[in-house]
Amino acid sequence: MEYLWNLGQLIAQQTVNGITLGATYALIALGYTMVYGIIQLINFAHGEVYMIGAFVGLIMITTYEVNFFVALLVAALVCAPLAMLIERVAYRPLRGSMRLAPLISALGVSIFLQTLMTLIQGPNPQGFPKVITDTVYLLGPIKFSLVQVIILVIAALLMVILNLIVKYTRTGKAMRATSQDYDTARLMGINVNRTISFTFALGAALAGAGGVLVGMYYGSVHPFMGVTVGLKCFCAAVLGGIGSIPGAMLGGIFLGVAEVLGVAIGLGTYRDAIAFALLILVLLFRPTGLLGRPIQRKV
Amino acid sequence: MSPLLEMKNVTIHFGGLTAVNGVSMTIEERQISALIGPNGAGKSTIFNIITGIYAPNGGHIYYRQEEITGKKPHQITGRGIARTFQNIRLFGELSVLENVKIGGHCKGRAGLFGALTRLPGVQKEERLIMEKARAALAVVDLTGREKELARNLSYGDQRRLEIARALASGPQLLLLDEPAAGMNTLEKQTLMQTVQHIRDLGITVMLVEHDMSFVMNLSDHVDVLDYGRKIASGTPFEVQQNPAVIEAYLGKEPLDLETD
Amino acid sequence: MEAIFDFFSNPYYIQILTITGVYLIAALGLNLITGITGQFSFGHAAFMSIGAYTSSLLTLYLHTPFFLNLLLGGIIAALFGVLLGFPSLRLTGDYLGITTLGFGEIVRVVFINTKITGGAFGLAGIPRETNIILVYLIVVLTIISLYLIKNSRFGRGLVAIREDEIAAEAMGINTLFYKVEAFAVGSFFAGISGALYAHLIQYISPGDFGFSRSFEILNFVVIGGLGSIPGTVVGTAILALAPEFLRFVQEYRMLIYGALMVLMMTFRPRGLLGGVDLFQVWRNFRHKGLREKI
Amino acid sequence: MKRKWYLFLLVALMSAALVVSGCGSNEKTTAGDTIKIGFLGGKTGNHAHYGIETLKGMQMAVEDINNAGGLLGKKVEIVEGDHGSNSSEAASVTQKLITQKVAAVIGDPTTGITKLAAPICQSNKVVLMSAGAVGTGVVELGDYIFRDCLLDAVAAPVVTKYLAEDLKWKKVALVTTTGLPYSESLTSIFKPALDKYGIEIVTEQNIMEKDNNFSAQVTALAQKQFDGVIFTGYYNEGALFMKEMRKQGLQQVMAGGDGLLGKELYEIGEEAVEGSMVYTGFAVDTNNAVEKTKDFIEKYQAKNNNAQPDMFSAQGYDAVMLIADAIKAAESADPTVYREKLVQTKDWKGVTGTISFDANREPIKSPVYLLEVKDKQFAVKTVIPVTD
Repeated sequence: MEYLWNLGQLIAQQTVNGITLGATYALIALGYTMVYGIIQLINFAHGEVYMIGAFVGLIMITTYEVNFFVALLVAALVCAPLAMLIERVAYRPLRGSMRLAPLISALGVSIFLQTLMTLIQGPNPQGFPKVITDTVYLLGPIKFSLVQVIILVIAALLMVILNLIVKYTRTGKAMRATSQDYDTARLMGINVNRTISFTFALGAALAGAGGVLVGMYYGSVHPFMGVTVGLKCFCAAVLGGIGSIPGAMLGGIFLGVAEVLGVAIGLGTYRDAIAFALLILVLLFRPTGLLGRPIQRKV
Repeated sequence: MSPLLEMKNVTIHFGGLTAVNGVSMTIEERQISALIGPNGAGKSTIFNIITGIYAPNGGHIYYRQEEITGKKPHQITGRGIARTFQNIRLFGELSVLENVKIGGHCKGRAGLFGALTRLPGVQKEERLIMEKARAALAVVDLTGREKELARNLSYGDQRRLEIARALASGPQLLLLDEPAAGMNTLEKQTLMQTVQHIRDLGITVMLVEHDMSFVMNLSDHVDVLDYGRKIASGTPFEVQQNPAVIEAYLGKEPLDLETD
Repeated sequence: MEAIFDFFSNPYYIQILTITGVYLIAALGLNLITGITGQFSFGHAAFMSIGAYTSSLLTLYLHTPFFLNLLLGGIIAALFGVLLGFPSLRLTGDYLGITTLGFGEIVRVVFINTKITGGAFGLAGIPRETNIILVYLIVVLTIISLYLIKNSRFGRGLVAIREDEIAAEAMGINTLFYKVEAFAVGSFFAGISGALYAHLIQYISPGDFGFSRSFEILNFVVIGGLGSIPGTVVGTAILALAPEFLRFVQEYRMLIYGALMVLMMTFRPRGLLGGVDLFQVWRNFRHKGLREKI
Repeated sequence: MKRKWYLFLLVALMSAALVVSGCGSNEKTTAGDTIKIGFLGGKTGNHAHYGIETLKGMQMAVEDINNAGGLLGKKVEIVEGDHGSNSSEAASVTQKLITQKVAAVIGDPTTGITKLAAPICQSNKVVLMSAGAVGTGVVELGDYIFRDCLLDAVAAPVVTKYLAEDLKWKKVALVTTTGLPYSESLTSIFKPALDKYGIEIVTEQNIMEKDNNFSAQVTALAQKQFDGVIFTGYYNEGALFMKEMRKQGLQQVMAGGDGLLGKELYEIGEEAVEGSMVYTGFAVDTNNAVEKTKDFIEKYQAKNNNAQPDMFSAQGYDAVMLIADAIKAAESADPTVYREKLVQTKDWKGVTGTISFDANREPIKSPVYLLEVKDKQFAVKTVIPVTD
């Protein structure tokens, strides 16, 4: 009996940890899904934007000694124009050419940013100063640290703001229209270029904030941190149904929980494979992800 | 004599919409049959069901008395049913000749092994495909333009190339989805002669077409669809007299009864 | 003349030319899958790793002859291509891409967790069997095979699938089967390339075949020009040698490499030789030359 | 048309680059002028830290040799080969160093790249001295392959004995970074040692490199009773792992190998790693250091803004000196000749302690330094001599 109680407690605790991890995945996955929804591009440089967000947060806190929340805001504000610049230089000239061209260009940007950051900050992981105290709250037998609470609250808040922007602002409506039908949106007088720029900025702001949250939670940042996380978060977006905003949130949290539970049952050594195995399984049975619209074969 | 193609009670749903509802029809050998009806009546869907792109939710399709319901498109083409598409689907980056040679795919058997070894049998087969391709191009009068890229052809030429490509597979039944769309009167005249020529080669033709004068002048037999149901069937003359057909077209798209 | 001799007697140049040839074989295989058949594959390095491990393990434990191992490396990789292809080639475009990427990562993690492959330690002490002549002989054979395939009934089917899958089906092409076959042949070449790599570098570890290597090979093919066989040769030659060319800029090397990728794509979105018919170019050139003579 | 110009420019630039780099490597140096020593390591990429530090140590050694009149009357010169932490490039770079006629290749502290370079050096009969490859199966790759680092097989048992006898540890949790050869091999060395000195492993946990979420593993640890953690991975994960332990209220300290050695351990780990122990073959211990070591530390600090040298720079220094002494003894810079002297090295005194090569050419080094994190610094806890 006690064994079962312990097991239950373990699973519940791990689920909470998984949701925290998943919330950060979701923040990054949103950028992938919005960009894909609008121009069908896998923005492989998105993981690097997240990495730069984390470094901006670090520099703000250590060099300028600002408050954590200010650092979060600054990271988001730096990442947004950076992503717009990337879009302008590396993707816009390739709009309308074959599918793989912008993908290769994205990989180029990715290598460029990693190397740039290595040159500026050195290749080693850097410590992220502790800005939040290690307070632990107990909810029954389950522990929540203050950091976890902050991450969950900020992630939830950001997602609500995103939803409001997409649903109720003019630009948000333009985004949805463009993702439904690019050409019609243009004919309807929507400034497609501006809408796409805005989408990149929005996704990047979330990723930048995500970078700072992750840096704070785990206490370290390094120039190659965006690679695996980026791939996993893209997986999360596909898992949830790419192009779907609730899908990215669901996919991120699903992936976070699955990973942490997978490690808990002793699959730790297969951790990086869990995300992909899940993804392949889901795609084989639901080819457009959990919340994706089914594709009708057009003849 | 038994019909070449027989559909029995075929039904298909897309989500909540029943696009084709209990349609039965027969296609007789060496005839030109037409399938007409207002927009959205389900004509192209029937083509897609016959050629295996959609699997029907109910009903059966027989080709030469053999059931072909739910077979894969390539299997159906292999049995001798070829088609063209309403929105032209040529292999745009390839030349005219290459397009038609791909049409002749069914006429060969060589696979990967054949490609790598080029045994005499394979070379013979390649010559056969080339012959078929040239013959098909001759039928639609595209001889001499083999090297042009398909996407560079004019609209009318692209439609004719699609017919040639379908012919190269050596079909007994040829499905033409709106072959005259976007053509001018002169081109339509030539097309009519081409279709008749194809029929004279012993190939059964089934076509979907909006141009009524084209249909009525060319067809031996007409079936009429409305809202996914078959509402009439018969010779062009019989169909034109059918009150249900007139009603279906009234207020939507006036039936052009002029038969010059 | 002496310069050429010097060049070929310098083991460093031989080494980088050989490794370029090894990558070229894998890239040509990928060109068949992605360039000619139009199917995304972001996990090509995984097939290289399967070939590399197969051949190395056979050599180290069963001591079977090298040529047999090389061939088996290709065949086992092809079998895995079929195994992955049948379920996943029903997916299209980016979905197929991400699935193959996932497959690649799974293969890597499995190799890390397998005892006989040496896990993350990798396999060392693989005898050196690969040499430049063998590699370029296989490169030539691969190019000939690709040309034979491209100009055959089978190859026309593959191109048709790339151009319009539904129309290809309507032409009587069994698209799934053809795609799986293309995948198998592409993976076969990747497997051969991996086996050659293992017997050249003499040490392999799962990390050598991660997704970054897969994308590196994809780079070669796309920047060279999708579907173009000379394009793949040129793309691989330029990009595989670029890090060596760029050695003089020291730590700015990868910075420039990344920027070059973006530049090449923006100036030639179809790749260096994409959509260029070399025979046509040659004919035009000769034609012009003749006219000038007259 | 305009676009094509850019393309030509690009190609032209690249070919120019080829010519430039080609010329550089092709210049014919008469073997009489200098003795060249090759540096193989990453100055860029993931493992750049190791490479840069090793190179600094090597440069100091070369400077010392040249200031003392050179070697066999010739100047010593370092030829740099940066492989960008990329394995397939490492093979070409090694090959390049050999074509430049180096007397020895010194470098890469990572085991993987050492294993990759080994067969190339072996078949060309050039000595490869790795300044840090501690993994298994390195020197077995050929009789020209050497290393000058403290082997875990030597150190871990000595440290385990200390944990059991002096610190009275009875039960430990063992944490391994799977996928990291260093960590897996260290775990396999610790296991029999723990067994030998009667310490029980109550739980084994696996983590991944570059991972930063260890809540699952730590939650599993929290269910057990133990005296300390044996952590066989690198400092980044070690620091984060300890942080997670403190977050979940666990107060034990960890002990591990020199993979944990780096200022990042306490920079990232902060209070969580206070009291954690790390063993190493080199430490800046100015109180007990011999003259030679003190001298090295001072010179390093003078050159590097008072920063302290680490294991890699010290091993890089010793690697060059070991080779130089063998060349001196053999009176020849030909690897096939001086190798004979190198093999016979016994009780050689370097800045990292005493080095002897055993019958299998494996280095036996003494002493082992056990460091402890104290007030965000590594402090020497004890120095354990290796008696064997």
